[in-house]
Amino acid sequence: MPLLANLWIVLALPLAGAAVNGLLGRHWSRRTVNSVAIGAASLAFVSTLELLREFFQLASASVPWVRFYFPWMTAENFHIDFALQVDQLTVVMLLIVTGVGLLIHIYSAGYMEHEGGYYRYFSYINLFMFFMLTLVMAANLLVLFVGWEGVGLCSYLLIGFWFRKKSAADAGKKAFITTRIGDMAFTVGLLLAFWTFRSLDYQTIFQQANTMPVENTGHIGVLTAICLLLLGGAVGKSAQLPLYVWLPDAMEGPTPVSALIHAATMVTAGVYMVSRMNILYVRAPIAMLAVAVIGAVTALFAASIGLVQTDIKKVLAYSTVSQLGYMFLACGVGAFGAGVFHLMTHAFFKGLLFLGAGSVIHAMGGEQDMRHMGGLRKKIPVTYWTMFAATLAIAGIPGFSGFFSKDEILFQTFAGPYRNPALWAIGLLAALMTSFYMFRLFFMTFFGSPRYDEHKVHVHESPKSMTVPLILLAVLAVAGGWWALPAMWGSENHFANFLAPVFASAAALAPAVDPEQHSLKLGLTLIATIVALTGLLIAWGLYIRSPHSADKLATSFRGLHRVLLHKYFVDEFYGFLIVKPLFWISINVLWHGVDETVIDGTVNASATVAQRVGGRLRRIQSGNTRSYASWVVMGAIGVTALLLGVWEWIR
Amino acid sequence: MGFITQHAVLVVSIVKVAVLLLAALTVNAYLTWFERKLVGHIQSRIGPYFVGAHGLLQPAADGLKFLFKEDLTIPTSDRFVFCLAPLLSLTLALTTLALIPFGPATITIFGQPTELVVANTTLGLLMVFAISSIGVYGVALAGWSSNSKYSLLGSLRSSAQMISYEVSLTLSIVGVVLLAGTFDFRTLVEGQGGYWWHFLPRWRVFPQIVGFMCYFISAIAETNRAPFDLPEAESELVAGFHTEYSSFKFAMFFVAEYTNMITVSCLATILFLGGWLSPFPERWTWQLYIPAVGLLLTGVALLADAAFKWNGIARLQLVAVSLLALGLGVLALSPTVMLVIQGVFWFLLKVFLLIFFYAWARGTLPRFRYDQLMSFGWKLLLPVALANVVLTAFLIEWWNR
Amino acid sequence: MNGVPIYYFLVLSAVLFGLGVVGFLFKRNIIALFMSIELMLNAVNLAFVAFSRALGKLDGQVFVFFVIVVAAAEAAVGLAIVINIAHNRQTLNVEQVDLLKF
Amino acid sequence: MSVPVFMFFACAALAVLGAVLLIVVREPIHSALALILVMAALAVLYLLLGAEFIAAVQLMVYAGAIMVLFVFVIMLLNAGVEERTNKSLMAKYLGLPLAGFLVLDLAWWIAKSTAGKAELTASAVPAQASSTIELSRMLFKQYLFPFEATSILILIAMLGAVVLARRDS
Repeated sequence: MPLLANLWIVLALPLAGAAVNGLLGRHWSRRTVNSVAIGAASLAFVSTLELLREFFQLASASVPWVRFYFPWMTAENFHIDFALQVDQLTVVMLLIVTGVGLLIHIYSAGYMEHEGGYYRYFSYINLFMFFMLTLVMAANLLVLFVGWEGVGLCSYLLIGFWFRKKSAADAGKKAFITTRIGDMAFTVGLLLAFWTFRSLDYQTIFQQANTMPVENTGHIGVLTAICLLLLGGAVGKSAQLPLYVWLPDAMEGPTPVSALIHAATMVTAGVYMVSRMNILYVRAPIAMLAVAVIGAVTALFAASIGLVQTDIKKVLAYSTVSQLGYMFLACGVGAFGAGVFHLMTHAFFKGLLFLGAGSVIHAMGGEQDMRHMGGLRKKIPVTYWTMFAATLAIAGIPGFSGFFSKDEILFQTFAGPYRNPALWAIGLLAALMTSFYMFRLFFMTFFGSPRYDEHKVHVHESPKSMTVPLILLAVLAVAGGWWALPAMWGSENHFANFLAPVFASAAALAPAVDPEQHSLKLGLTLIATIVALTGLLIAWGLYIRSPHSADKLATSFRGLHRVLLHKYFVDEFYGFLIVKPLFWISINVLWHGVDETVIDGTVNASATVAQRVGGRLRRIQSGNTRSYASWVVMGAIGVTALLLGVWEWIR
Repeated sequence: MGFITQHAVLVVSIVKVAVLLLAALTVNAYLTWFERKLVGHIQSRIGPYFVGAHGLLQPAADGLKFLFKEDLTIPTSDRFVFCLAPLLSLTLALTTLALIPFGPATITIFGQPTELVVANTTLGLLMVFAISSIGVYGVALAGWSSNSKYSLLGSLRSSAQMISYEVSLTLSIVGVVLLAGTFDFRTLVEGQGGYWWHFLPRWRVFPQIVGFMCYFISAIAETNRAPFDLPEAESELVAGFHTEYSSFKFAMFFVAEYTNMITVSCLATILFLGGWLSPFPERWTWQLYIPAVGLLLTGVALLADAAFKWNGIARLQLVAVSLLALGLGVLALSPTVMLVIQGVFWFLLKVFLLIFFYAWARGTLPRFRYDQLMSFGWKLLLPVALANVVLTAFLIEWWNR
Repeated sequence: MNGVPIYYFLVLSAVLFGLGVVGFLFKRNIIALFMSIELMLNAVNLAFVAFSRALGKLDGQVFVFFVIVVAAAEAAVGLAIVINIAHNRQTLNVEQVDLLKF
Repeated sequence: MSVPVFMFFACAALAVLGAVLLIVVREPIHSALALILVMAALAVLYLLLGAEFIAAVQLMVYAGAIMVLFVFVIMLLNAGVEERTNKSLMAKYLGLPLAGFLVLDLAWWIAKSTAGKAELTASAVPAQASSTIELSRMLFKQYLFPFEATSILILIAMLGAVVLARRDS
C-alpha cells in the first residue's frame, strides 16, 4: 500500500508544483509553467485514484486510516501531531478537489493564455490545491485549520490576481477580512474544544463526544457552544448569511478561479467541516437548528437576489451561495450524506457553469453583462450544450445530478429524522427561484436576437483546452447523481451507504424515522419536479415568448426590483453599521487620538527632553583638549580611589 | 698615602680617566696631523711641513690657535643650547671611549689590581651604542641653536644621516653578538682566540665579512666622515652645523668627531678583528719583541733623518722625538712591561690601520649626494644587514642541531 | 649594595607621573603635551622596573620593553598628526584646535 | 650615606628637576631637553635597579630615537614660544588640585603596598648578564605573541606616519 503508507505524497505533489513555479516560473515559457502545474495536478489526481484503490482494499476496521508524521507542537499537556487521515468522506472530497481541480487547471491553461503573471496564477492554484488537500486530509482540527487559513490566503491572492484593478484588490481584502471574522469564532471554537477534550485529534474528540449526553433544547452546554463557534467559521468560509457578502465580489478574480474556489471546493470547506464534526453537532440540537435555518434562509435570500442580477458571473455567484445554503440545510436536518452528495454534484455542475460562463465571456471578448449577449446558441455550440446540461442539472430537472441531490435534501428536510416542514417550504421556494434564474441566464445568453455589435465583437468558440474540460464536466453533471438513482424506488442509495460509516454514530443517535415516510418520497419528488419545470416555464415566458414583459414586470414592481437589484442593500447596511463607525474610530480615536497624541507625543517629548538636556550638557564638550584631560584625570582619580577601597574607608 | 689606600677604587678610576683623556686628546691632535699628511701625499702634496720638522708641531699650533681665537656667539642664537651642544657631543664621545678595554692584562697601581678599561661592565657593547645614540643631539641642537639656515640644514642632514645609519650600524653587529652570545667586550674578544685550519685566526671578520663591511660603511657615515661628510659639505653649506662656531667650541666638535672615529674603530677591532689578540700563534715567542723592535727602529730612522736632512730647531726636535722613541723601545724590552704592552700594541695597531683606512677613503672617494646617501643607507645597507642577521641566525640554529 | 628601599623609586615614579599630568593639563603646545605623556609613561616604567626588582621577577622589565615599543609607535603616528595640524591650522596651540565639539 | 643612596637621590633630583623644567619652560626645544634629562636620570636609576638592558634600551630608543623625533619635529615646524592662552577654565582652576589628588592616591597606594617595603639588597640582584638573557628568553617564549603583535603595531604605525606626513598634491 504505497500511498496509504505515506499519504503526504498527495499533498507534496501540488506543493512541489507551486514551489517550482513560484520560484523559477518567472523565467519560464507559459508552456513549461502550465505543463508543470497541470503535471502536478494530474499526478495528484492519479495518486488519489491509486489511494482510492488501496482504500477499497482496506479492512473496514482500520477506517479511519490515520497516519502520524511528526510532532508539530508540544507544550506540556498540549500536543499536536502533524497527522493525516483517510476515510470515506475524505476520499470523496479528495476526488472532487483533485478531479475538478485538474479539469480547471487544464481549462485555465487556455483561459489565461493572454494574461500576465501566468506563473503566479498557476503557482497560486497549485498552492490552493495543496491547502485544500491538507484541509480535507487533516486528522486533527489544527491541521484542518492550517488548510482552512491556507485556502483563505489563496483565495485572497487569486481574487486580487489583477491587483492593479482597485475593485479586484478590494474584493480580495473584503474576502479575507470577512472570512477572518468567521475564523475568529472558529479559533475560539478550537480553544474551547481543546479545553473540553484536552486534544484536537478527531478520534480522541469523537470518542469522548460519544460518551457525552445530547444537550437537548433548553440547556445549552459546551458542545453547543463549540458547534456554534465552529459554525461561525463555516458561515464565513462558506458564504452563508450574514457573512456571504464577500463571495459575489470574489467574481473579480479570473473565472476559473471562481469555478475552482468559489464554486467547487473552498466554499464547501464549511459544509465539509460541519459534516466532519457531525458527532458533535447531533449532540447539539440547537446548533443543528441554527445550521438548518441559516442554510434555508441563505438559500432563499441569495436565490431571490439572483433573480434580477444581470452580470452572468454575479448570478452564478448568488446561485452558489444559495446552493451552499442547501448543503447547510441538509447538514442542519442531519442529512450529512445528502449534504455531501449535493456538495459533489454542485461541484460538478457549478464548476461547469462557471467554466461555461468563462467560455462565454471569452467568446464575447470580456463582456459579462447578459443584456449585451443573446443568440450565442449557434456561435458557440459546445459551450451551449454543456451549459444546457449544467442548467438542467442545477435546476433539478429529473435525471440530472442536481435533481437527485436536491431532491434528497428536500426529502430529508420534510421527512428526515430532524424533519421541519417550514424549512422544506423555504427550500422549495428557493428551488423555484433557482430554476427560474438559471433558465433566465440561459435564455438571455443563448437565445433571442444578439444584443451586441456583431462587427465589434466576433464571437468564437473557445480552444480545445477549454472545451474538453467542459465536456467532461458536462458528463459528470449529467451522470454524477446516478449513484442515488435506486433510491427513487425505495432501494438503497449507494452514495449514502458509502458514506454511512462516517455518520454511523450520528445516525445511531438520530430519532427513528417511521418507514411509511418513504412512501412520501415519490410525491415529494413529483412536487420538486413540478416546481423546477414551473421555473423553467416562467423564464421561457418572460424571456423567449415576450422578451419585453420582463422589464414591464420590473417596472410594475419597481420597489421590490430595486431592493433585489441592490441585494437588499446589505452591503450599504454593513457599510453604514460597521465600516463607517470602524473608520470613524480608527481615524479619530486610534489615529488622531492614540497614535498622534499618545505615541507620537511620548516620542516627541522624549526627543525634546533629550535635546534640552543635550543642549545643557553640550557645554561640557568644549572641544578643548585640556578640559577633556581634566575629565580623564577625574576618572583616573575615581578609579584609583575605588581600587583603594575608598568606600570601606568612608564607612 | 692613607687616603689613597682607603679610597683606592676611586683614586685608580680617577687616574685612569685622567690618563685616558690626556691620551685621547693628544692622539686626536696627532691624528689630524697624520691625516693631513696622508691625504696630502695621496694628492701628491707633502701636507704640513713647516711648523716643526715634518709639521710635527702643527697640532700644537692649531690647539693654541683654537684657544686664543675670539669666541663668537651670535646674539640671535639660543645661548644655553648653543653652549650645550658642543659640550654634549664631546662628553658623549669621550664617555664611550671609557668603556673600551685596551688590553687583557691586569696591572697593579697603588697595590690595586686594575684592568685596562675605565668602566667595566658586562653590557659594554649595549652601553656604547646607548651613549653614542645620544650623540645626535650635539649636532642637531648645534644647528638649531645657532639660528642660521646653513647650520639648520646641516644639522638636519647630519642628524637624519646619523639616525638612518645608526640602524644599519646596530644591525650589522647583531651577527657578531649572535655568534658570541654576549655584550661583554672581554668575552667578545676572547671568543676569537685560536685558529681555523691552523692558520686562519678565528677573528669574526671572516664569518661575518658582510657584517663587517656594513659596519664599517655605516660607521663612516655615523661619524660624518668622507665620503659621507655632507653635514660639513663646504661647497654646499659652508661648514654645516658648526658654521657659526668658532675657537674652542669648534674645537670640541672637532675633537668629538675624531674621538668618535677612534671609538668606532676600536669597536670594529674588538668585534671583528680579534681585539688585542695577535695574529701569530702563542709558541712564536719572538713576537713579544715586535713592539720594542718597532720603536727602536723608528728611533734610529728618525735619528738618521735628523742627522742628514734637518738643521736648527727642527733637528733638536727630531732628536728629542727619536730619543723618546728609543727610550720607550728600551722600556718595552723589560720583561714585565713587554708582557703588559703586547695586547695594547696589537689593539692600537689594528685601530691605527682602520683609521688609516678612514683617511685613505677620504683622500680617494668623492662625496655622496644627499638623496644617494639616504637611498644607499635605507635601500641597500639596511636590507643587506638585515639579511645578514637572518642568515646568521639560521646558520647558528642549524649548526646547533 | 646597601639599601635603597624600593618605595623610594615608587614615590619618585608617582611624583613624576603627577608632574606629567600637570604638564598635560598646563602645556598648550601640542608637542609639549606629547612630551608630558612620554613623561608619564616613563614614570610608569620606573614603577614597573622597581616592582620587577622587588618581586625578583623580570616580567616587569618585559612590560617596560613593550611600553617603550608602543611609545615609539605612538610618537611616530602622533607627531605625523601634529605635523598635519601645523600645516592645516598654522598653529601648535592645542586651544586653537578645538573643532572636535561639532 | 652609601653610594647607591647618594646615586638615587642625585638622579631623583635630576629627574624631578627635568620634569619641572619640562613644564615651566616655554621653548619647546628646552622642554625636549628637559625630558631627555629625565630619561637619562631614569636610565641611571634602572642601572641602579640592576636592569641594565632596560637602561640601554631607554637610552637607545627613548632618548636616542623617540626624543630625536620630537626634536626633529620641533625644528621642522620651527615651533615658537608657546602662548599661554587660558580658554579651558577647568584646567586653569581644577588642574593642580586634580593632579595633587592623583599623586595623593598613588602615595596612599604605595603606602599600602607591601612589595615596596623590600630593601634593595645584593641578594635580590639578579646577575646582570643572566638577567638580560632571561629577559630575552621570556620575550621570545612566554611573551612571544605580544612581541609579534607589537611588531605588527610598529609596522602599522610606520605606514600610518608615512601616509599622514606625506604632503600629497
